Amino acid sequence: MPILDCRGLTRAWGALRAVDDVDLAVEAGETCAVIGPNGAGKSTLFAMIAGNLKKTAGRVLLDGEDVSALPAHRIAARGVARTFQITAVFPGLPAVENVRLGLQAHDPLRRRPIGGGAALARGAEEALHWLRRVGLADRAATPAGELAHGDQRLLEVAMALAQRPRLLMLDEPTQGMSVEETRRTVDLLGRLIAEEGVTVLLVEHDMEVVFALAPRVVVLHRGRKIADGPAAEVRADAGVQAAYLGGLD
Amino acid sequence: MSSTMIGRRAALGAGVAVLAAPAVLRRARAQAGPLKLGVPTAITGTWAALGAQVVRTCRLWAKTVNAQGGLLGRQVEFLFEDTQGVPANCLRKAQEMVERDRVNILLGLMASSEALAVMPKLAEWNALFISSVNGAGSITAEHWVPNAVRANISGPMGARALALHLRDSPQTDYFCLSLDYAWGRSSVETFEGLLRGIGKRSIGSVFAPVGTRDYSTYIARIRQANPQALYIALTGDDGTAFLRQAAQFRLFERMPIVTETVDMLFTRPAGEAAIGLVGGSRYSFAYDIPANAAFVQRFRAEYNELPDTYDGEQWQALDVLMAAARRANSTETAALVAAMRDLELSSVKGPLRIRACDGQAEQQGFVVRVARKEGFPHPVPEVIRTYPAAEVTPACRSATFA
Amino acid sequence: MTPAAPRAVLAAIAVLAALGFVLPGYAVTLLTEAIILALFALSLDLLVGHARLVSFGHAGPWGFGAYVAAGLLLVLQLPLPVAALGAALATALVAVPVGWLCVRTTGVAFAMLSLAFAQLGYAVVFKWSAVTGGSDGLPGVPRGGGPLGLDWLATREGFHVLAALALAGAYLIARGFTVSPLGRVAAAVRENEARAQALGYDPRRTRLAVFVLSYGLAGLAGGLYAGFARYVSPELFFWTVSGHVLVMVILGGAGTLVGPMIGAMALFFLEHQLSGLTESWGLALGIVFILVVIFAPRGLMGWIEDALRRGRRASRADP
Amino acid sequence: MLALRGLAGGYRGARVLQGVTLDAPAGQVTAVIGRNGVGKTTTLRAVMGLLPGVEGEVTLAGERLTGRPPHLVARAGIGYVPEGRQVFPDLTVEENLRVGQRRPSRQWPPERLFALLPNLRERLRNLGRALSGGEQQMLAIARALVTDPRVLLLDEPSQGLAPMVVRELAAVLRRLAGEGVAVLLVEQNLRLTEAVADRILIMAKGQVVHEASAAAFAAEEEAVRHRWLTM
Amino acid sequence: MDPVALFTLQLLNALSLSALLFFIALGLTLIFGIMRVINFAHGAIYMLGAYVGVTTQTLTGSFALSLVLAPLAAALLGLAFERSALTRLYAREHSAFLLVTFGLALALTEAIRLAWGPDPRQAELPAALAGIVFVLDEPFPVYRLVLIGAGAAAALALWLLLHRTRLGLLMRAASQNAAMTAALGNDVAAVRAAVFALACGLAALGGALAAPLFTAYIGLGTSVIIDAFVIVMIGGMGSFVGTAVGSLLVGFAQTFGNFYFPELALGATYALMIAVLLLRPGGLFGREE
Repeated sequence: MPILDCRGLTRAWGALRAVDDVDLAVEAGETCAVIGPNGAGKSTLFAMIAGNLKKTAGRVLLDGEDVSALPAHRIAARGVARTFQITAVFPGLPAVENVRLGLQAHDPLRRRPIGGGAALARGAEEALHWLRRVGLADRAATPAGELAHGDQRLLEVAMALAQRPRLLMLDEPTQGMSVEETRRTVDLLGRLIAEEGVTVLLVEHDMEVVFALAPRVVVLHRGRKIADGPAAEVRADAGVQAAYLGGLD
Repeated sequence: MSSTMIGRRAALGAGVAVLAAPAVLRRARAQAGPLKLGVPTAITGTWAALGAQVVRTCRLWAKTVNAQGGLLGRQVEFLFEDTQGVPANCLRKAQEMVERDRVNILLGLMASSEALAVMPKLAEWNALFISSVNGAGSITAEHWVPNAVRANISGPMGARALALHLRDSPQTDYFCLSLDYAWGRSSVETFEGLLRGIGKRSIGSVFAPVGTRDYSTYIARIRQANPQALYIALTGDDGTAFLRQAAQFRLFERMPIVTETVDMLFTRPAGEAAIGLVGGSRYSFAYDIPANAAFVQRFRAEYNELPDTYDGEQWQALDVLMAAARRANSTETAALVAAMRDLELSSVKGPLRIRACDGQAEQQGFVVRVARKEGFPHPVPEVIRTYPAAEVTPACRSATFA
Repeated sequence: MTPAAPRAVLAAIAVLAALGFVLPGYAVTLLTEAIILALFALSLDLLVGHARLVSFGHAGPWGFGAYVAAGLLLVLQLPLPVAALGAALATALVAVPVGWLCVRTTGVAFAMLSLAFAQLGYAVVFKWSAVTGGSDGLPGVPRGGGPLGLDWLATREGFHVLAALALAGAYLIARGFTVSPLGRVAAAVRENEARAQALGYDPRRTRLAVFVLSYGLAGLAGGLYAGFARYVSPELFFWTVSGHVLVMVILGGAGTLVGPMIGAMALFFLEHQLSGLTESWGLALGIVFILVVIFAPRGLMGWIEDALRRGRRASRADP
Repeated sequence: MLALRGLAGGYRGARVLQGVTLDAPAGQVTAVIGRNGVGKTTTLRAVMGLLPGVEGEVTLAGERLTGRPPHLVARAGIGYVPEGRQVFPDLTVEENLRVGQRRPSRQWPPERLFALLPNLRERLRNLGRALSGGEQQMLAIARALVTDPRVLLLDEPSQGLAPMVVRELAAVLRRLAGEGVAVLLVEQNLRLTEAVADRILIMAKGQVVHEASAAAFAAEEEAVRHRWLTM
Repeated sequence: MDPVALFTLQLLNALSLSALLFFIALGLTLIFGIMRVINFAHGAIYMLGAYVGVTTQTLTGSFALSLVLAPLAAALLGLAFERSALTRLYAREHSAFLLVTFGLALALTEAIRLAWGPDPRQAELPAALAGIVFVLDEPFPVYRLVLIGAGAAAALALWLLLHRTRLGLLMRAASQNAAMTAALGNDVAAVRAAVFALACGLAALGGALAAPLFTAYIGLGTSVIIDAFVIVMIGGMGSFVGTAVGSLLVGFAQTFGNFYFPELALGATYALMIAVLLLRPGGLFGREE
């Protein structure tokens, strides 16, 4: 059974169908990338899966269970972690606290209104471990909003991994990074994915990143799925090339 | 650790400085000898205009008394504090006067709620409160305390005088309008009871929420009820707004309007709209009593203005204090309270007597009508009826006339 | 987080409590009232500072708590501490449905919803005169010390100490909450609601938790106030009270817990002293507000922090 | 016409521009390409004065613009077509056009404007929000043109547009350059860029890293793509 | 009274109250629309308008002149305050704005008390406006019809300003996208100042128009500002049409509510606001923020 199974997902704004009848299944342990030019509907698809956006039609199954109607936090609680296209951290909180909040989501004491000091200390220890893994250990006390852009994106990855997700959704993880940063991030992500054995759904513009991380590629174009298959095949697909670069012909 | 130290030292230093500095300053003043009278009153806020009357009359009284050698030989000094008419502020300021400035006589409290907040504390403070403004019946009934005296006429007493006057009028069907708060409700209730007592009736009443400024919907309601006369219990800005709007709707041409109390504070801004208004009167410069003529003359010489309701009431309250102090030959609280029992004197409203049983000053009731008069730039009240104290004072510890 | 360690704050409150035995009586009363207001402002800071929900109806729980305590003291003759705690609990209980409706929104809509509920409370208290005394309020609320030799609490010094204890307790609770697991989630929701949701936290329920705690503490403050003033009236619910306490929080520095307490005391004493010195104290106070906003953007607390930092730097430079 | 020298700056915590230097001559289309997040949009915002605390220098025909507030940059003769078009959704097309027009346009009176962008004529009374993406893009361009700019900045105008519309857009940009306007185009769409640009600049890591004429670019496209655009 | 006459009368009463409320709510919503902030001092400005109006009339005997000078004075004050204080705060959090306008409200109220004293001030209406007309045989004050006319005229004038003038165009543009408005060569700071001055002028005009009914007194501002908040929230912050509709709703709710359900009137408008905000957090005609 696939971990994620989307059936006929559709989102319309008036006459515009931002996502149009998309089927998408992701098997456990797989890394699957969704690509497509700007406006293809990638982010809309992501938002629907994560529960941030109402579906006009279609269903989302997680481990076979229908989660279409659940709010985002309930879907997250079922093991879906994500990063955002526009960096989303807790800017006023220290980096380590950002990650710790990711861990806390699964702590039985997470709703204690007072005390919980031991759990917090435990969490902070483990959060440091995750920061170390993304190379931000020395910035642990820095407010997340004051980290460099690239570091904020890594921090997001650490937060998401700390949730110990069944499914990790990465929305353009290298967006806005320099070439050098991108290369390092790709290496890091590849290593983390392999070591954690996590299932990944990836949206990315940067083909280098896509081909480095994802054996399987799905192409969206104007809301519709136009290709789905092994990366090399998709890369060679003429229709994909045309759609992706936009055409004058 | 250093932050702990700083925190502690800073808190201690700041606390002591803030609390002590003005206190030291005033303590120095307090021991200099003059008799201090505490007036926590509304200098700002909704009741500011009334507070201003209280303050100016106290100043005039102090000036007059001190020129004559003071009270029992001591110079008189008023301490004014702004309460904004808020009970909490009043309580705090009064307590401060009592404890810091060694004041044992409080006057000039504005809202009845302020008086009700302060009265339970009087015994603990060993202080005396002489009401000059507060009209709520309960002050001399269920909430009365022995250290309180009401020199002014109460709401029910004013209503009683008015009812006695109306007994002889041709109108039988009344409609009542008031703001929806305690004074207004109790006035209407009293008035309706009094109407029944004189064989007339109330055919309806309405209470506008506090803060109402547009009375047109109530005027429509009154017109719909079509009474023969209208009774209102509104003062200050509310009264002014209503009178102006009633005049704009020509309500006076339909029915006479009577009011619980007439004071110039609301009839003067109403201008021509107030002409013909008949009502009870707590005090008016127009009372034809020698003591009043002298007061009015002194007041006009000082302020070039006519004394209004709370000028006269405040003056009378201060006269009560003077008489009690002379009778007791002391300004100590216990002596004053004892001297207040059955104290008799005459002031700007004529003779009065403080009942021992509930501290209410028995006094005459007046009914006035607003009219245009030679020599005044705006319509002013004229006295049309005077009733002896026995007819307008309710039974002891009672707010109603059974 | 605030730079002032909890120990420093507790020490300062202890000093305030001790002042109750040193200062002249009226000054103790003044200080007691300031302490109650500090508690009131502290409770609002949980919403305004910690959850960034600017409430414009905090007079609601304050008034409600005061009336509940007045009722418990008048009718059931309960001891003072019990009545105050009862007020806190009752207010927290009522805050559940009210908050459930209010926290569906944030920003201006939240401010206006909280205002509307407070004004509704005002209307109810005003109209239901059979129970609440209407516009006259309820005078003569007894300050029952109760059994177990707690009579001392009814005295001026005793009540002062009780208020200081309540403030210390409320501060510990508020501070404990802000560093607790749930409190940290509330901070996360404040910082980035979508991100918090993506981690699996329910923003609305989290906000509701802060709301209920804040209202409960405000109810405690109101309950103490009823015992302090021995008088409750509908004005306690009026929107100007909400505006006033909001000013205390912002003036002191929202989000620091300590700042609003300082802000409340500073504003209270400033008003009190100014109104004793000049009739036009409102003018002076208004101008002070304007200047503070422009020149001390983080409130008094920010100003104090800067001063402390300068002081520390100076002492380090001067061995 | 427009010259940027060592432009550097960014947002809180992220120094996006690392010293951008480029020229946009009059009568030419200068295209800047590069991946998301390399600082293309930020460069345009910096020129417009919408980015506080920018270092470096922006000059227009020798006149220094750096540090001026946005409205004075615009008045100096810079027209701005932002990312996502940002038409005023609750203003009609006609009103959208009037926002930038402090006086009637001399270079682009209505006849000329609608000759260039005929679709807008029928839509004059429609609200901005009611337009299609392509129409919104044309409106955003028209809105900038009626301020009589000497320089036109365009931020990813092809985004989300159908190929037909992109073709129209290309024609419009060519004509504008023909009128003597200096066009500075920021794009990801290579087809559009190659079709209209006189010169192509590639940005990476907040800097211009490569510059070529359109012809030269076409010749080396594969290599450039591979190195800088990775497709 | 004939029920038809009564209803007509109440209709006119509601309209005249709505008109008065409209003036103050309109300014609040304009300020919110372009600056995203609530002006707490708006009630005090309204009160200032009443005082300046009455004094102008007392000194010059001209009611018309009072309707010119009151808004003018308030607009100048608003302009000075915007330029000197508010302009430093646009980049800051909203709470700063709240506190600073709260401060202005406090200071202005006190300044008015110092300048005019605590007694209420009034002036008589000119004879032409003091008369009555008969509506279905019932007397109705001409002045209330004038108010309805003034409210309608203000709505029309503002609509024309917003839709037929360059300033109005820029106001609408800036409220939708201030950065883009600036990037098209418009001085948004100047537009903000103009809006603030205009809003203050409108409130003061409302105050000057209200003075013949209510007189000018300390506390006039406090009593009206909350009604104005309610209107703006119900209508939708920043929405011109919403403000007009909100004014009518509150005016009618108060006039008819106080008539038919006087016992519930005190809480009615708040209940109305709660209902609207729960169903549509952005108000009836607003967009959710």
